[in-house]
Amino acid sequence: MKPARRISPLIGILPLVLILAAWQGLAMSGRVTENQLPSLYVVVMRLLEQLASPAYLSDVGITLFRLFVGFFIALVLGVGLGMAAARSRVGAAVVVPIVRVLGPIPKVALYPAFILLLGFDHSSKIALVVADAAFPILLATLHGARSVESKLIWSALAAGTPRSRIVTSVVLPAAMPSILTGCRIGLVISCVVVFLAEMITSTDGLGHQLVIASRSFLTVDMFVALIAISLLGLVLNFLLGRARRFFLRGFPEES
Amino acid sequence: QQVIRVGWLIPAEEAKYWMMKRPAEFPQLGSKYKIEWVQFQGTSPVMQAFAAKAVDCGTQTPLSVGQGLIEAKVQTSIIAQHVFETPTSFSVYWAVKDDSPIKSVKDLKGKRIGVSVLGAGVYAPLVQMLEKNGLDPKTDVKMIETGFAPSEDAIRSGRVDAGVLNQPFAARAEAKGGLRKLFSVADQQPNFVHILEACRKDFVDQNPELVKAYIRDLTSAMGKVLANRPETLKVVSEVTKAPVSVLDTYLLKGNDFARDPGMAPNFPAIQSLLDSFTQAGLMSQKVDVASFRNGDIHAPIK
Amino acid sequence: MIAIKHVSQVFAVGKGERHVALSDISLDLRDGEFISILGPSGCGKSTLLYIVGGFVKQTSGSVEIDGRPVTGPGPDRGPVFQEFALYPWKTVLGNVAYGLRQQGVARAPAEARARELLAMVGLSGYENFYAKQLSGGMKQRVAIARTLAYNPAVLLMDEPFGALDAHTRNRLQNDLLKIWERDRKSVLFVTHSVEEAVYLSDRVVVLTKSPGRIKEIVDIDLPRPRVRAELLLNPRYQQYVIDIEAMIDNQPEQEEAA
Amino acid sequence: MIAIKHVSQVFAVGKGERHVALSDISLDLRDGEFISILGPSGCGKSTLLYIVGGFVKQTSGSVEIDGRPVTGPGPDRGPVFQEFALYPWKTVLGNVAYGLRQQGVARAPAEARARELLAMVGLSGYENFYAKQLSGGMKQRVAIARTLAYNPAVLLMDEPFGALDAHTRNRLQNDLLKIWERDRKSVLFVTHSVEEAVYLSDRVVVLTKSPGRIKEIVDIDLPRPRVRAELLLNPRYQQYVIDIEAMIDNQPEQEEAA
Amino acid sequence: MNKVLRAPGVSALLVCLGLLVAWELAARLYDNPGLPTAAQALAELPRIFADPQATFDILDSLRRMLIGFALALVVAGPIGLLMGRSPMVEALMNPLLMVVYPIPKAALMPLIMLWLGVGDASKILVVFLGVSLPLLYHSYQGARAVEEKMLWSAAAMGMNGAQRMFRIVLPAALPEILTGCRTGIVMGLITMITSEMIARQTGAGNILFNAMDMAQYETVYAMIIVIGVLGIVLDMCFEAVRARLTRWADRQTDATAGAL
Ligand SMILES: Nc1ncnc2c1ncn2[C@@H]1O[C@H](COP(=O)(O)OP(=O)(O)OP(=O)(O)O)[C@@H](O)[C@H]1O
Ligand SMILES: Nc1ncnc2c1ncn2[C@@H]1O[C@H](COP(=O)(O)OP(=O)(O)OP(=O)(O)O)[C@@H](O)[C@H]1O
Ligand SMILES: [Mg+2]
Ligand SMILES: [Mg+2]
Repeated sequence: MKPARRISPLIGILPLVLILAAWQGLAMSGRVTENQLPSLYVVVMRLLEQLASPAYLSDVGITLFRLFVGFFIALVLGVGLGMAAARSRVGAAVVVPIVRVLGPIPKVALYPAFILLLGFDHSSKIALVVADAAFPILLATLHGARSVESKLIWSALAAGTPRSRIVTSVVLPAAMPSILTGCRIGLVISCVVVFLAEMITSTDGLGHQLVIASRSFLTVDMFVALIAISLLGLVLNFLLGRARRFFLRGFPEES
Repeated sequence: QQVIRVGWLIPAEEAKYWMMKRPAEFPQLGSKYKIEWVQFQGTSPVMQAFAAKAVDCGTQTPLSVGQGLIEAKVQTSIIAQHVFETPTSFSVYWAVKDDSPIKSVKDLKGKRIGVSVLGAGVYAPLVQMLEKNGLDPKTDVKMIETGFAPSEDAIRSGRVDAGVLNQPFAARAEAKGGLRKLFSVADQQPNFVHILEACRKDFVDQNPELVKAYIRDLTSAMGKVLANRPETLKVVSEVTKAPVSVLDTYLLKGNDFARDPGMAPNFPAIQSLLDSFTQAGLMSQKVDVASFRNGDIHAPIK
Repeated sequence: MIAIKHVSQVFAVGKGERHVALSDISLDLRDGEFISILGPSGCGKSTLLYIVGGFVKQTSGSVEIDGRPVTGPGPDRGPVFQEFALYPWKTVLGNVAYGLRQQGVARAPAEARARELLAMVGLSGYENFYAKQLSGGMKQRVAIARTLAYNPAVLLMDEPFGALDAHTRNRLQNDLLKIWERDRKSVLFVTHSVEEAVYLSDRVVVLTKSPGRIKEIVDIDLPRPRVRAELLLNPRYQQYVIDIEAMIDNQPEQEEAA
Repeated sequence: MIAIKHVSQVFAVGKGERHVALSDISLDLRDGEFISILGPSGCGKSTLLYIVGGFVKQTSGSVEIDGRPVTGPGPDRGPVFQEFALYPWKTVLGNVAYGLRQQGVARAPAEARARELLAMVGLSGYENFYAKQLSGGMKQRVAIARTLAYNPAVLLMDEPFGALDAHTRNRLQNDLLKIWERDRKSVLFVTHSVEEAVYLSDRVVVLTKSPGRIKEIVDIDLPRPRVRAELLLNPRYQQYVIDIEAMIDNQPEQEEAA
Repeated sequence: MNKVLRAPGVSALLVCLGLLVAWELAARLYDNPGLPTAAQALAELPRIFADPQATFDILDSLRRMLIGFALALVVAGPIGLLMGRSPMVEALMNPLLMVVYPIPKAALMPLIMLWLGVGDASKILVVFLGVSLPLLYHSYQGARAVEEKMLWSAAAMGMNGAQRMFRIVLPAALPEILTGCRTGIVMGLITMITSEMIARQTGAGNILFNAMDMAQYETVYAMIIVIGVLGIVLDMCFEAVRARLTRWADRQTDATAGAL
């Protein structure tokens, strides 16, 4: 009944291999030109070549920097505001309507304003990442914090935990499963958005490499950039899985 | 009834805007053939759409047809020319603030220069202008992508030391004052061709009559653009949603790009541009303009 | 002293319907007193405990501690919930040490005390288990240890020995009595076992079927310290058990929800 | 017949550590037999029930029903869990009618039967309550009604009356016996009350402290149908209770977790 | 006073007003054509809607978004639930999703155009990808957290795996799934706009991006207001549905817990 949770995570490689095979098959099938879908081999060789070049690596570094700074700020904001909204009336009265109003606004459309206010550099791109990634984290936190079993909070209050510390000491850990789900979504959104921002006004970063390649129809370089971001996604997924297992080790769903 | 899928852009394709908004003026359009309009953001997506055979004709620039041929192996035929520069017309230029210490191109050393898009067409004359003045475009200056629209503000707020101005933003900036022209594209590359109309070569080969009909209407549309400025202002305003009062400051005036009533592609000028792109490193090899010329299937066709 | 004055609790159920859980309860819990609450399932015992704990606000009436109205929970009143409510992200040891840590005790002494209490409830060796790895009775014992650990002046215990086997239950009853006698705590103790109530309490409060009202308050006049073996042979004890069982049985068979 | 053969259960706790919950349990539950399982808290009673139910796979040994090994749960074995596990999105009525609806019974008859069972467990009038609006004992009664509703041949009951007051408990014990006698079900019944075990069962199985082993199996040779009032005066009954209590008490005081 | 504040929409309205005032002040202080004042942007609204094409464009965008959303609900929801309950599916899908999702769809446009053209299909796909992200992960988390014994008791009633998925996992995970939907609405609006960035025939993006190209910032911000209002309205509709569907859930927003 309870399926053995001992399934090697390695089988996750299978669909990836299938996709790569489909790619290669398609590239060789003649249905697409080499330019629309270059062969896997060419892309991989080019990727290795690029990864050896310090200039390319510095672009990767810049993108990573923006990604992490943006995500981290979004995390702090999202969890902080989410907790405030879930745990205090004033917080709810202020945060919930603001979130309802600001949340659905497409932030990309605000990017020109960010540029005007913050310039072309890191800060406007980071701001866009924050604006997009904070929202899912906030909603997940709100949901998680609101569904904390009230007796957990009661126990803590009765143990003399000051109200000010209830949030960090009970609500936060109890809402952790939901928060981590929000983080996963926020992280993916951060990846997409940092790229998007770098593509819109591009001076550096992986997104810039992508745009340059795409504008001059260097499909191989385009795919190199796309694969780089995919690999980034894989690495982040692995780290997140680790974090999850650590934070949720006591929760029944993580057995 | 045959259909052409046409990619279009804003802001400077008045002939196409006429065809979109005043189709009744073009008897063949709608009776002999139909147009499916698809708007794009930039000419390289149009080229990618060519590659994917998602559109048949559309807006191009000399640079993107060249790159498309070399890198994407997409063969295109240039059928018409929308706007370009002449010695008397507007020319895209780089401006600095009035009180800027930058007096000449040489003073740009170590400065931040705004460009619309890195590697765009007007990037080539900039690079060549810098090189001519002994500056290495890679190391001596820092190029920043600003796009055309936010460029004026980037200059005024000091985020770039010199920025690029195009219409209609140049007219607006000039009206406001405070900026000074440093050099223009024409100073380096006279007779710059900005916007072309091109079709996939295979499409032209298969549907020569259809394309000819399209060219015929384009040509007649350009006639109307030039003949009836008040109506053109209205048409452009309907498409771009820019108020007529704003358009009135430059559109089809002395400070606008040049337009040819016959929309004839200036193949020699395009060739010279292609050469300069190759020289500036924007294109990886030399390209002969003849590869974009499909017999006599190009404007003007009356 | 805790004074419960005319407390009633009404819940809204669905649209506009109301369900009376407690009706006009008045009761004093004197300092150092051990009161048990008995009553049929669903009569409002847990609700009463929540109100005294300050977790739930009563619909009407008031609860005062030494003359001051209860406005919320505090470390003077330690609850043991019917549902245990252990922290899933903490180990058994972490759960038990939690209260002390919150009150500023350093880790080492807090954990030492937690180990002591775990030994008392028979869970030495399970310090590093998580709640999901415990049996029902083990969770309950951890919950008891967690509350006892920070030594509240008043204990609010909701069927704390309900999931335990007779043997463990007896041992914990005795341990609770020892702690109570030593520290002179006040205890409000919900149970379904009449023997347990009589064995432990100074007074036994019997509630009626839902909506809960006080049906009777019985003073248990038995000598202290009480020794189970002696008590079982004491006819007064047996009489109390029989009397109280009769009170509970003597209720209308089936009542509809309000 | 259900044959439990040399069943052991080992849990992995933390990195590499192992915790033995059940060790070499062999037991036959004959058709129509009522077996109670007694044992100290944490000895593996729930785990044994989960294994028989097919919810958890034993580490070694086997469970067979009429000669076929158990591979998973089925509607022939109806569990009542210690934690109730009501469906929070369904009302009380919806919870109880669910099993029948699931087996293709139309809404009206399913709900009629559900109402019958709710009346039996004393919850008429609470049909439209959600689980969060019920007291602990009420939830437990809904859980019992839910399982009885679809009439499984074997009942696996984990302290089903643990959260009930004595009065309700007695009533439900009698109702259970009536159902059992009428439908000749087999019952595997976990309890902490020796009296309850003796009152209800054909055989009582006493497990040792963790890791749970079978300490003793006692045949309860008392006449059926059993009437509580008579039984209480029956010296054989009292002797059984005393004997079994002694067996349980006679266990080492404190044992470490493996 | 408190009652008035609690009426649906009132607090949101107040916040809107507050934001508009803050924007107005900021724009005046900053005084830059790239950042028009709130009043200027609002004044642009009637001008936009004077053209019936604008309403048509916006409705067309909305239509694509709703289709994308519905598809995501039908596809990503079940996959997420399966991932939450089956370690096999989980192990299979997890790396795949983490590879696919971070890829910016704008960059994939050439390939998408190749298969789906420049019409509705490719835009719906982009919206679908955006919306399915939160739906999938929230369903995943919700399914994972279903109390095991509820599934056990369902299995004992004779439900097979598929039935348990539908009748137990789905309702139990519903509150979490609905949180995903709420994020999904936001993602839907964002991707609805970005999907129209590169190639478009009709849509709200027409107005927005054209205005941006022409530096008509009043129009740009007026469109942002329009889309924001759309979002708020959708969110409110959704909230009403949510409240109906999860009446049973243990919410702490009632009076007793609110005091804490
Ligand atoms: N998932 C698990 N991981 C590790 N150990 C477990 C797990 N589940 C149960 N155990 C252990 O197995 C033993 C038996 O547990 P079980 O729940 O069967 O006890 P029980 O006899 O039902 O006790 P109680 O009467 O208290 O309910 C306990 O020592 C418990 O710690
Ligand atoms: N949130 C709620 N909404 C509606 N009714 C509720 C709520 N909580 C409790 N009740 C009702 O209040 C009554 C008393 O519940 P309570 O939990 O206090 O009973 P109890 O005496 O502790 O019962 P048990 O012995 O079964 O635990 C019950 O009838 C229950 O249905
Ligand atoms: Mg209770
Ligand atoms: Mg158990």
